[in-house]
Amino acid sequence: MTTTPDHPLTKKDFVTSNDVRWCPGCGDYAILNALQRTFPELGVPRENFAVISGIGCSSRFPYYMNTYGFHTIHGRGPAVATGTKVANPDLSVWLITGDGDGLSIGGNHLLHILRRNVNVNILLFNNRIYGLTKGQYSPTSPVGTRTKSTPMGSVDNPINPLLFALGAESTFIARTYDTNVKHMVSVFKAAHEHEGVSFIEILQNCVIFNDKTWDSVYSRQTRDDELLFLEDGQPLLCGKDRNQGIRLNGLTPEKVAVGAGGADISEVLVHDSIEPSPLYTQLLAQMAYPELPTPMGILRRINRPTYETAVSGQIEQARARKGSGSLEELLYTDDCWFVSEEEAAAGTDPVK
Amino acid sequence: MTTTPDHPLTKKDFVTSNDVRWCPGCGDYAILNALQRTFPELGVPRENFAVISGIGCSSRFPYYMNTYGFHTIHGRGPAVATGTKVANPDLSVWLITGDGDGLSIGGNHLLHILRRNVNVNILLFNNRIYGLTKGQYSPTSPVGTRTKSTPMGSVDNPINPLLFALGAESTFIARTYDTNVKHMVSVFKAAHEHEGVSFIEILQNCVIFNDKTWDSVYSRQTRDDELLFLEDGQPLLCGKDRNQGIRLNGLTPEKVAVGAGGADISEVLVHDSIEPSPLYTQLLAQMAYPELPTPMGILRRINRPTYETAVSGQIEQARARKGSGSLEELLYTDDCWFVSEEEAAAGTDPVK
Amino acid sequence: MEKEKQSGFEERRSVVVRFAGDSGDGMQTVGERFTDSSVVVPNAIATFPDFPAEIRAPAGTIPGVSAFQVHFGSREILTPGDEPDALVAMNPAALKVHLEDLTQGGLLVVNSGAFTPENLRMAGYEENPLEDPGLAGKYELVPIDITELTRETLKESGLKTRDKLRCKNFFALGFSYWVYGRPLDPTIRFVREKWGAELPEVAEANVQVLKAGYFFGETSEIHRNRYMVTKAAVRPGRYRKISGNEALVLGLIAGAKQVGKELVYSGYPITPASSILEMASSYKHFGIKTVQAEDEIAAIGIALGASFAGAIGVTGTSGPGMCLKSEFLGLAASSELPLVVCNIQRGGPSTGLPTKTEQSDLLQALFGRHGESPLPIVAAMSPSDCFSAAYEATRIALTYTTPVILLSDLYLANGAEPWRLPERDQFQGFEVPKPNTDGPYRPFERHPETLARAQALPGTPGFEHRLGGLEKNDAGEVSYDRENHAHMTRQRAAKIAGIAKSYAPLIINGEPEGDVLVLSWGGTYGAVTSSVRSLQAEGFQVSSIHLRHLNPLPDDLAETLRRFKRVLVPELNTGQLAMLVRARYLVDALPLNKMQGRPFRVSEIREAILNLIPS
Amino acid sequence: MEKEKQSGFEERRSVVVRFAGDSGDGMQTVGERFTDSSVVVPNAIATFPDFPAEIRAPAGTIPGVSAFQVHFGSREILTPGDEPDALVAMNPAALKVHLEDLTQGGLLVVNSGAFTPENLRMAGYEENPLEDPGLAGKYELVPIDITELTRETLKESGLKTRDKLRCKNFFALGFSYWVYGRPLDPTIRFVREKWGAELPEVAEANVQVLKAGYFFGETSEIHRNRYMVTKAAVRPGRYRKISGNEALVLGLIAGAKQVGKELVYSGYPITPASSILEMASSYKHFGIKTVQAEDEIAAIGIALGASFAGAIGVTGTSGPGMCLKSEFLGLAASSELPLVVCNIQRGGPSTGLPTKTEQSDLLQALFGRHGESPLPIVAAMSPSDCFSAAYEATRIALTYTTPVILLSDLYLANGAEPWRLPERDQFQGFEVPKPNTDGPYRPFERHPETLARAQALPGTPGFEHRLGGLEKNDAGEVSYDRENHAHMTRQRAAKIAGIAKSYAPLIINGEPEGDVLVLSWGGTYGAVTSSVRSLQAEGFQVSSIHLRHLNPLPDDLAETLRRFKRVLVPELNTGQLAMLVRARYLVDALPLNKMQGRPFRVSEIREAILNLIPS
Ligand SMILES: Cc1ncc(C[n+]2csc(CCOP(=O)(O)OP(=O)(O)O)c2C)c(N)n1
Ligand SMILES: Cc1ncc(C[n+]2csc(CCOP(=O)(O)OP(=O)(O)O)c2C)c(N)n1
Ligand code: SF4
Ligand code: SF4
Ligand SMILES: [Mg+2]
Ligand SMILES: [Mg+2]
Repeated sequence: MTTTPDHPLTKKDFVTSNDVRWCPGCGDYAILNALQRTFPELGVPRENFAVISGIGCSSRFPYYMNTYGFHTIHGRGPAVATGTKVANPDLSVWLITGDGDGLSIGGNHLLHILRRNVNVNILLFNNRIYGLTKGQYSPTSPVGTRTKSTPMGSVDNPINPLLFALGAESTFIARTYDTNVKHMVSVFKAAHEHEGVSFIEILQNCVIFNDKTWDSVYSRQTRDDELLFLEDGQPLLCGKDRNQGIRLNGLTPEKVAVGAGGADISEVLVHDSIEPSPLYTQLLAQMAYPELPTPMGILRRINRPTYETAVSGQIEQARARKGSGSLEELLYTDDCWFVSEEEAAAGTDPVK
Repeated sequence: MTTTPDHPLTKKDFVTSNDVRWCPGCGDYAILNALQRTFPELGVPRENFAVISGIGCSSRFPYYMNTYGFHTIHGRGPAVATGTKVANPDLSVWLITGDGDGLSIGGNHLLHILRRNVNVNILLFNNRIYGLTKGQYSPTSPVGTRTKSTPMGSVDNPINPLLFALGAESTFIARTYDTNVKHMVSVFKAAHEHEGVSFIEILQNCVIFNDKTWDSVYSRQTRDDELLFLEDGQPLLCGKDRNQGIRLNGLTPEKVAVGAGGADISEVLVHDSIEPSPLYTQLLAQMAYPELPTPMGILRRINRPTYETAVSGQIEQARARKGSGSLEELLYTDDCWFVSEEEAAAGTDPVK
Repeated sequence: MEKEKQSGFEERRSVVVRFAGDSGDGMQTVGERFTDSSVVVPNAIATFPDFPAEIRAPAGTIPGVSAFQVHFGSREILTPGDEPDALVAMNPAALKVHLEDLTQGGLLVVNSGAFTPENLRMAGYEENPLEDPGLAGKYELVPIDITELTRETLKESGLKTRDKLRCKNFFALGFSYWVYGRPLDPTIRFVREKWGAELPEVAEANVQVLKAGYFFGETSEIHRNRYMVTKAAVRPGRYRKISGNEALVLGLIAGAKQVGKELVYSGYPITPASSILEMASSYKHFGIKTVQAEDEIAAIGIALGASFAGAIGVTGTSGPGMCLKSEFLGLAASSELPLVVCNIQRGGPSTGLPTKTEQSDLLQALFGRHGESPLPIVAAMSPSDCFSAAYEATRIALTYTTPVILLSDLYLANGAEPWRLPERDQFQGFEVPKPNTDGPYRPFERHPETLARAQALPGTPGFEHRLGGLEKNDAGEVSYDRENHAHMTRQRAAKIAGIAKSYAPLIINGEPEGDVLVLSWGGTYGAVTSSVRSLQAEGFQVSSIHLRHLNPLPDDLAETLRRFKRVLVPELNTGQLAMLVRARYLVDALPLNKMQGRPFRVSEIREAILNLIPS
Repeated sequence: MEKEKQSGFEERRSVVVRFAGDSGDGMQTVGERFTDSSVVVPNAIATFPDFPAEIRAPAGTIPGVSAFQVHFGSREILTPGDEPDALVAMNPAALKVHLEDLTQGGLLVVNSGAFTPENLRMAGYEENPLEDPGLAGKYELVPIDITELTRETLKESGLKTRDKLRCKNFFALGFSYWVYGRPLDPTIRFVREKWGAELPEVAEANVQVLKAGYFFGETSEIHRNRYMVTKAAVRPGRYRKISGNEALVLGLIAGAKQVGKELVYSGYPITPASSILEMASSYKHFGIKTVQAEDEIAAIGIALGASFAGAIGVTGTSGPGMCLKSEFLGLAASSELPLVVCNIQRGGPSTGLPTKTEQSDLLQALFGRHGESPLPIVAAMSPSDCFSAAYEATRIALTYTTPVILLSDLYLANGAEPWRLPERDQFQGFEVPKPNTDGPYRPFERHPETLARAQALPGTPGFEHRLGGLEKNDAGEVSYDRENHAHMTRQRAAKIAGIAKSYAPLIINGEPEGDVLVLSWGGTYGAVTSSVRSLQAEGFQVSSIHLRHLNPLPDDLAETLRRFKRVLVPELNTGQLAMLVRARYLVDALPLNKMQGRPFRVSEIREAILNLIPS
């Protein structure tokens, strides 16, 4: 064993000796940095974290977090995370996945961990490409994406991760992006505080196979107009001078100029992430470039009992009723019968 | 080969010799009846149907439809249906699945066939139970459902199939139920007409393991108040005297009395299934017993290119550019070189 | 079989009775009751239910037939029996399906009241078989209008006719009790306890009809022969009737409790493994956590996650599900975590014969993964033995920090027999390896004898580490080094091979050498042992060995094989163990195979052995 | 190796050159160019790229090293070679990783300009190895400051320094051309065609640097030895350089076109199979439809659906994906549909060594499914042979209406060699069985010789029918009948076993009898054949047989095995084929195994053979 830090935890305590193996310039470095900064601030002892992943560049993550980790198999992280949390609800479980790992091969497990509301924090690194296998299109790649496997462009409609999470009625849905460590840290903390499953889409850049894929929304030039930061109680405003707002036209959101000559601020929708109407989450989740700005932050948090507490709860109830069963009670039940030495002697009279 | 009907097709032409093996009273009989009535009316020759399923009571379906059929493996029907349609787009492909087959083990394939918009008609028989394996709870069973595998009640939040389909941005979403053959037939026809994937949830009764599971909404006593029939251009009304309506309060739907003393009919939402706002579909899909009536019919139909046409289209484009390649062109490319008999002789001078 | 009149009873060593009727006729209940009243005699006993295919087919049809077979005797009973000595057929369909199995001259009780034109048609009978004189000639035919007599018996009762007729099965039961001299009280007690409270009149009706059936035998002239099976020389001890899957669950729990581990069972329903998940769910107060996963992949993933967190994860399924678990088994083998994976085999390939038994997944258990990933394999040999097999699988998983495959089959899972319970102190003790506390934790450092790695559990300060499926070195770091891959491959293989050192010596049924050795595994134990014992009694040089462990094979097997002239390997597959034995020992092991979705008959194995004996 | 001065050249039968540098240094390009200019000589040639693990690691680090090996000669070349005769190392990390393989006294060209303190540190060198006199003593060391000389050469050009330095690799290439007397023109032509249009100055810069490298050799005194490999006695014909996966795709297409079937390829990316999906996608105008599925289960399901609809469905993957396909393989076997499933093997178990080669999935191919579901297995033996293997797999799938497993591996998939193209009329013809048109269609009625069932395609009037995974009878109806299950099990097995009748006779490399027979399969062909030929040349009684078909095994194998005193089975696993041979033929076949993620060296096999030869 290695000695455990007696000082308050710092980022350094979560850095492993393994040298990090992502391509220079990969967005994953910033996400790693953000999570290593988050962990020390959660008041959780280092040994009580479990970082679990599938397979992909993103899924190499656990090797670089100095705590307990499990780099499992492609797409199956949610199952392993569920088992880990069910067996030991005291652990703070973090699941790292990618757009291919989580939404292609792993879509079903993601669906079920979300609907079961297992208290796991899920980070989906969305670079809209298969990085580890050298650049095939992924289920989040826009129609027409040309890759090695789609030389004439992809033809299938991409999955919107947030709409998918809403379809699974996830209790916590958020989005952040790799070039803003501060924002990532705040979202990660909120996810940790949420009692239930937390789904976070992280816009991530793959410099090698899909460079600048998100620049249309978060580059220096575009971010002021294209990013919409969600803050409870604040109107949905964007633009350098926050003079663009989101207003409802019937059941369709529209972007309008606000203030002088434009719409009145009162017409602009005000954000509320606590138990909002699913229609409102749908509205935010579907907002997309180029028509509308891209929401960043926490779309919704819903309060619902978690799966692992319910499972443990039933065990407590059962024990309250029947007492915690011993091996003897298990085996030597009432419908047992004994055969004594005498009876054991064969060939006695027939039963009449 | 057997002779093909020369007369116009009738229901009888789609009945197989196999005697049907469902429990007496199973809702599946009525669905079979409805589909056997639908097929002859679609103007498709009998041999051009392919009925594909996974595993489950519902998935026994293909054996009873006298056309081409494939009873595949549990949860994987969507993959086989996709391959069938891609290979032969002229076939009318129908996929039969259950709440376990489609939403438990098969959730990922269902997600992907929906988002790819493969032109397949999907019938999901929702009896909220695993019938074939004798009654364990399913992903659509309400919380607290007591079954053999959940003696103290299930603890996980069920999947709402329509919300799931919306999360996958399915281009056609509808709901019908086993006790109304006429309604089923009309929905099946609309699905056939839709150029793209069609997702239909069918409320189905399992007399043996989950009897009366839907009576709360469609029994003689409840259906007038609990079923909301969707018709384009018509207001969302229910109740024996159609005096109950659905109105929006902010972004939340509410049920109100309409007319004399109640709300004015103008406040009631009017149904439109053609290219509606996703918020509207979300509104309908989330309506559920006991708070709100259960919508029946077509929630939405969206126009989007189908997967199989796009795939075939690229082949046509490629051929238009390069001509349809022959085996010779494939093998004997320009970077081939020849070694003549003379050159073949070894040991000549080194290259200088 | 010696017959000898004695107080109106003909004595029999053992009797096989099969109750057959429509799924709605309650044949399973009748079988269960008959079993319980035989158990108290006590007789040695074994039973097997024969359900219709998954879905309940229309009443009266062939696919709707359900049966239950009871084999009881005064000597050791190892199987539910081959041909029944008596058949109780409640309707034409039941007769149609099961008559072919009845022994020549066997007792044939039929409910003549059910032989209506409609029922005959559904069973596919041109005319009424009861009117065929041949039948009475071939069997001891006893036609009784049970329907009518039941109605008659209950004419006073206030029950609806439909409910009255529901009691038919108890008339048949009562009559059988008379024929075989069984006590009525256990059944009467059971009925009153079960329905007495909620439905008293139903309870009483059943009791009345039960007695009516018994007295009908006594009073009516219809049938004179009664058969008696004397008490069996069963070993003294504490007994309990148990089915295979039930025993398996208890074995897992016992194994976990032995080392104070929490048990997390995660499964996805599939015939015939579903009842494991169901029974495990009913043991919540023993601290068992169960998860019904979204599929078999998730099920094993959840179990593996639980093991990673410190519990003992277990998952169970049947063939199709095993395919889906194979990738995760590779990860479990590579990350070396404890795990028990139960495969309750059924007829394959693909969906195959979901309600029939087979042993055709052995090679899948050995080789059904990519790469070199050997795993221990344990197999159960009888319903009650599923307990010991499950306990052994758990012992190996936890002692060697490895996934283990536990093989059972539909025949064992659904079969039942009295189980002589082990006493608390009879369980083989074992220990979970502890990580070494001096120096930094090296996750793949190995125990000197067992070569097991010691698992450090999340939540333990100072042992933080990462696991995964990429090749790693002893320190647990990812390594693509050539030599290291060779080293780790050897270590993993050596660890598994070494498990054989912990086995008890092989038990040879018979002499340690001779003409023929019958080598078997799994559910064929009963049939093989019975046939071998019978041949030994007849003086043949035949012995048998039944393998508990299929991988690694026991170290003392090689030696034993050489001591016999011929080796016969009976399997319900096309020769899977036979192939392993041939490859490993270069012994010309002869396969005896059966692919009919049903167990071997003792006679089939006897015959095959005799063919090998030099005469 | 005979050496003999001649016009400044030392003559060599064959030479192995390895180019190693940082992923960014363009070593793959250099290798490809060197290959092409050797191919036109012509020389016999074989190449193998050695990529870094999946993700591109930081420049200058050990995991960042990328290499390309070329083996060319005047005699038959069957492998990319064991130890290189020459190593070109562009930076310290490359030297660190590859020096150990260089033959004693081999030529060692290093870019001394890259040996900066920073680079040395990243490569883990305490001090500069070039300063170690030992190095020059052990090898023919040629340090050149390629960085500086390149900059120098391009000082006039308008390129940015960064882009100038990008040309470094062409300096190394030019120098190598001088050493081995290769022509410059093919490379110059290539460069101008590739970049001439868009980036003329880049193109010219590369040409300049290439020449500079060549002339540097000529003018500088630094190095005098040049090596010459005379033209090879290659067979006359039409040639094309091809990699394994490329050849595999062409073979599939050729097979489909042979019978006018549409090809639907459905895959999910995975190393080293991804390029099959990618290349198939580039052949759209040949009518190939490709689908990138959501996972491997869907991929095989889509392929199977396509076969059901009348196309020939094909899917490809590597080990982890094979696990996921196993349940569907069972359905394909049970419903008897044509299908080709390619497994490009890599190091296991689990995620294992994704970028290293191995042959450890053979037993999975045979037994990796539940139930009795035998399937034909075909294996490729060289990069260009992947064409014939894929064609053969397609032939079997369509002739016998069965799924077929095609085994290749990372080493074959990425390796390349000149391929002597078959002429159009040399393809083995075959036919797809047609359903019988008189009487009702019976889906599982079988062709009298092949036992293949004839598929009726959706869209064909009068042949409507249902398929599925439940056991069925010849008429295609679901059947739980005992005898029928035995019958269908036998039929399925007999059909597969009968495929052996369609094989060409085994080719024995050497005499039909002798001291040692080396039995091999898959990617070991080159190493095995080379070692056996060399021993034969030395007069040893050694022969070898390389298996194209792993299931069913060829009928004429049994006989041949008996004609040799010893049988050696070299495999990159722990003895999988060896086990099959032992079980089937009771022959004491000895395994020779290597688990290092890399192919056998000829020397390793020679040694093992010699150990078996009685002296
Ligand atoms: C069963 C299986 N199938 C396929 C693969 C190959 N594979 C590894 S990662 C990956 C996709 C990675 O994409 P993503 O999840 O987006 O992660 P990224 O590399 O982009 O971070 C694939 C297809 C695998 N390792 N296992
Ligand atoms: C791989 C696999 N896992 C499990 C099963 C067992 N199984 C058959 S059907 C079924 C679920 C059926 O539920 P559903 O899809 O709702 O169909 P229903 O019977 O209710 O119509 C299960 C778990 C199987 N056949 N294959
Ligand atoms: S391939 Fe892309 S995602 Fe993967 S490490 Fe490199 S930059 Fe990052
Ligand atoms: S079990 Fe339920 S779903 Fe299945 S056939 Fe019977 S009634 Fe229908
Ligand atoms: Mg990605
Ligand atoms: Mg269901």
